[in-house]
Amino acid sequence: MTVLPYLVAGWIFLIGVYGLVTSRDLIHAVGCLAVTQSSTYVLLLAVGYRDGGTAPVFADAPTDSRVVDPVVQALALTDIVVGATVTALLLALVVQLRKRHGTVDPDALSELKG
Amino acid sequence: MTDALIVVALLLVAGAATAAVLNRDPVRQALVLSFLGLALALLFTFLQAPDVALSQLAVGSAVTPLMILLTVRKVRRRPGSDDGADEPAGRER
Amino acid sequence: MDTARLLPLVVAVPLLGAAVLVATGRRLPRLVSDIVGCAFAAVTAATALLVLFRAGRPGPGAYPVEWVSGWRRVGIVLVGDPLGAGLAALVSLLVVAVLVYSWRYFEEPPRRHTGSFPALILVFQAGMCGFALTGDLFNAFVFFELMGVVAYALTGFRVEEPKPLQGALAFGVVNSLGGYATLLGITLLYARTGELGFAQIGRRLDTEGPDGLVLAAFVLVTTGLLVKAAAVPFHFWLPDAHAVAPTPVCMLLSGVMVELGVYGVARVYWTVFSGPGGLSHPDFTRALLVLGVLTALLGAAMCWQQRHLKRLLAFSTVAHTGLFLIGVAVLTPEGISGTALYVLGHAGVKAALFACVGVLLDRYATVDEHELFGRARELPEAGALFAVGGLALSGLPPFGSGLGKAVAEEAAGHTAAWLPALYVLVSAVTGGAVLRAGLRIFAGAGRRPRDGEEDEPETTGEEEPETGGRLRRIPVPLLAVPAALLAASLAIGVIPAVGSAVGRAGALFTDTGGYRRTVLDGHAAAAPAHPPPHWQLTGILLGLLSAALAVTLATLAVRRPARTGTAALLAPVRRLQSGHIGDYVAWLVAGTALLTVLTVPGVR
Amino acid sequence: MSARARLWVFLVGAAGFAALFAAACFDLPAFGTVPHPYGVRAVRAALSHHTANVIASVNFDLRAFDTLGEETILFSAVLGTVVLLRQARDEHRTDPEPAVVHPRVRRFALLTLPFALLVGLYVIAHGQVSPGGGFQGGVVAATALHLLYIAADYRALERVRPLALYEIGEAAGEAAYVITGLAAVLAGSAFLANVLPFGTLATLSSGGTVPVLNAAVGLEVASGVVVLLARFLDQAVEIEEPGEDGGSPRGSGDSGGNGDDERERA
Repeated sequence: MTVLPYLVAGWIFLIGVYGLVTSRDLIHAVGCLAVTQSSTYVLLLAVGYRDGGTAPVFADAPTDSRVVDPVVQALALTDIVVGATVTALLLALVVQLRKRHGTVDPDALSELKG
Repeated sequence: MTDALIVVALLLVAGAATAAVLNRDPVRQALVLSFLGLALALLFTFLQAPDVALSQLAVGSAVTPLMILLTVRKVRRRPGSDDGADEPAGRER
Repeated sequence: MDTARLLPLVVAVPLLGAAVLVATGRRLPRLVSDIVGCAFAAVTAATALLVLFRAGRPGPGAYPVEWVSGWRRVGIVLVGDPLGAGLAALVSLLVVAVLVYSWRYFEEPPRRHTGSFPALILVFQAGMCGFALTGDLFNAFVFFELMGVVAYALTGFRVEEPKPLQGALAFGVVNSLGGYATLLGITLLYARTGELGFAQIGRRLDTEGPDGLVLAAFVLVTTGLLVKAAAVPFHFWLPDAHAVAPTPVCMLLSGVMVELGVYGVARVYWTVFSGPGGLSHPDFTRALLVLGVLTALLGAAMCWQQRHLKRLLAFSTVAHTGLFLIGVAVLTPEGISGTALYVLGHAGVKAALFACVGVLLDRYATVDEHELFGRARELPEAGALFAVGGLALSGLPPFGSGLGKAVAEEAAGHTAAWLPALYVLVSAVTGGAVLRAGLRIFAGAGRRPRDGEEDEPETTGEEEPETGGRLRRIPVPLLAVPAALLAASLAIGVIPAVGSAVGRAGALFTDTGGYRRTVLDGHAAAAPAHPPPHWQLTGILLGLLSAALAVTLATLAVRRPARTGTAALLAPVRRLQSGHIGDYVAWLVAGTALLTVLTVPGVR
Repeated sequence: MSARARLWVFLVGAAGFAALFAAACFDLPAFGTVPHPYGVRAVRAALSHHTANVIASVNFDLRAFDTLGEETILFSAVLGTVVLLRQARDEHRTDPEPAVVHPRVRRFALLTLPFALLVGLYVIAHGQVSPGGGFQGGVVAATALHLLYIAADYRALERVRPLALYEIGEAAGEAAYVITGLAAVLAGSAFLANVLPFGTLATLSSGGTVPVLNAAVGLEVASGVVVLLARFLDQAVEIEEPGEDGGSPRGSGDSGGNGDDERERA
């Protein structure tokens, strides 16, 4: 348990990259990139967790209660927005690429070589 | 107790991520990604991060898969043939 | 107003401009949206210059430090040290030049999207300025991603063509992946230190010894920055993207964005990892030197092989990035100031060369060296600019690129005696490739190159013109902008004040303790005294040598166009540039492992 | 490279990465025991500004500059997507066929729509006191609008969705964020400083500028996501490629031929 969350983050990163390397479909590749990114959320929040801490919201909790780290949560929020927008932009590129190349197979893209 | 829940959620996330990569068909991948989003949201709830869980639920399990599905629909639409959007899954092997 | 207060405005003003353009862009006529875009970019440039002049006044004195939102030590800090502020000013001035250049570009802007192009350029400007000024690691990541997102969109701007889309996609995937690696590294540093500011992380790290965690954090953070800097083996995306982006965008990508990656590596190392708890100096030098030398050699070799002019220039950017990395790797103030001068001079020259290629593209609908053979004899002005650019690229004194090269190669020579030879070789080959193309295209010199002898895959230069139709008359901005850029590059080399200001910037940049004290304690950082970089006899002679070599190479190549020997030798290297996203990603991961192997003796 | 060579390059790299990352993991403090000096300072700072949700305080007060960057990323990605998915010169639009919707589905969607919209607005408004905020609420509201697509059909959605207005809304959200920051400068403080009165902890008006920035982000995100999804829907439903009307059908496994290009250039 002491290192499991960190190792899971590393695994997600590597498996996502594996998908990118072996992908035969650009849409699938963009999905794999999204998977890769989820490793960063897991690592961020795992680092921010404190044993016995509660969510850092003091709406009805006493102001001296033990809370988990709010900073990493804010960072993870930013990260999620970045991920969604990058996915959107890359998918838009894939849509147009399909029109101009007639394929979404990375092996068949042959305009840029050498 | 919390620790056990966190471990379960972690394994769920790792499994869903692996499945999302190994499903080579984008339509099925989108569905698995949606599930991955749910699993992540669950994990974040256990990690006391309701804000992040809410975002992940909205983005990871709804908007991103939706965009992927729309892209697939556009990409697979074919002229003069009716197999367009409903083309059988799994052609990308 | 207090100088420090101006720092966030350098980011905020262009963003406001972009929002205004998007909100009104549907209704505004083309001319008005261009003027609005230029105005916001110019105000930003003026602000950045004001910060630079106030921060760059000689004598002892702190540089401006601003805690955004007013939260000392809890918020995000922006630091206007001369080097960061100088880069922000360079970015802003180049953006103004690019907006003026694209005045008549995109003759037929996308329907109902007149404001989009200047708006994206303004956001790009904000992202690059923010990255140059920030003193916070996560904030740097945010601006890294912002630069990236805008750059992908700008690269794929011409959706009617297949090549830009493929280039933009490779760019997007590889850069995002690099960004995520950086974020993992940032998280590891946060787990160790519980801080996000460069200065705070650095101080905390130094309270403990280096270990595997610090090494991993260094490798991961640097991976993303090296992807941006296009160091071998992270460089594959660059030629694909820079060769296909619209010309004005190429000017920015090659002129400043890639260099910001190098800046990021240097900034993060000096402020975070250079203390006893980070990565030792010899380890950093070894790792970056190896990558820099590989990058410079590979870039130069590939540059010489190209016939697609934009791709040729893109590979020359790779080669020069290698030289910049070497200048950073030697870890001396002279190395930093030499490289900074080199970046300044190179930005002007490279942007001017891309601008000249843009003229060719819009007049002849091709940027292929072979197809254009002799056709541009009717454009003597563009030819002259192109030739001057080629000579400046090869380091001819007294251009700024020549001065930067001279200072940087001397600094590198103190680390390894053979490095100056590498500087000369790489400048000569890249400059020679440009001159060769110029001789063929603008003078029709030598024999017409023949096609079809090789069966190697190759990117030829057929492109659609970017101005709607082929140009009959060349509009004034298309030639005035490159001329001004080359003049600016010359000015950097001949005005001694620039040299001394950059010398002071380099000294402050490498003063880790001073940086941390200025940011966290508000103490004035006294500038350590160093002789300012200036022209020396060896530098002038080596500059003349590489320019002469470049001319010789170009003349020889034009006389005997048959490419033998070297072409066959380099064929495997060329095949690596396959255009396949999976390949590029695999190389990225392998590069991370390579970087680990190069730095791993750092763990004690 | 061949697929096999690529896999080998990856595997060698992945081995190195795995070793590096594992070494780092075992040097990390055990899960749940990481020290958080910055986190502690952030909690103190948030409470001093009467913001109950510390994450909202970090996002919109302490590190509001990050959020400005984040919103700009969204802003430029939407702008980029609009530009990339624009109707190219050689494409045309077709009106989609009105779809037949099962009445029960329609009733369900129409009932859920106002509820979902309300939830979105609620989440935006309560960002400073409870989990949620401009971003989450914005996404929920934008997605809710698309229930109409399920409920009726694409044309009904288009009627309630004047895209130009949403594009302006997005830019207005971005501008509002920057202007709030600049207003603080005019008031003599730092950019994006929290210059408004802080109010009482855990009430809707608490937190000074936090709710203002929250609302700006909510406006931008909701409009931005609507525009984003609209562009994808447009492509999927309406825009016809040049070869798509009566052109020769291509095989679905079509790998590599650039017949498209030739047609488009012609």
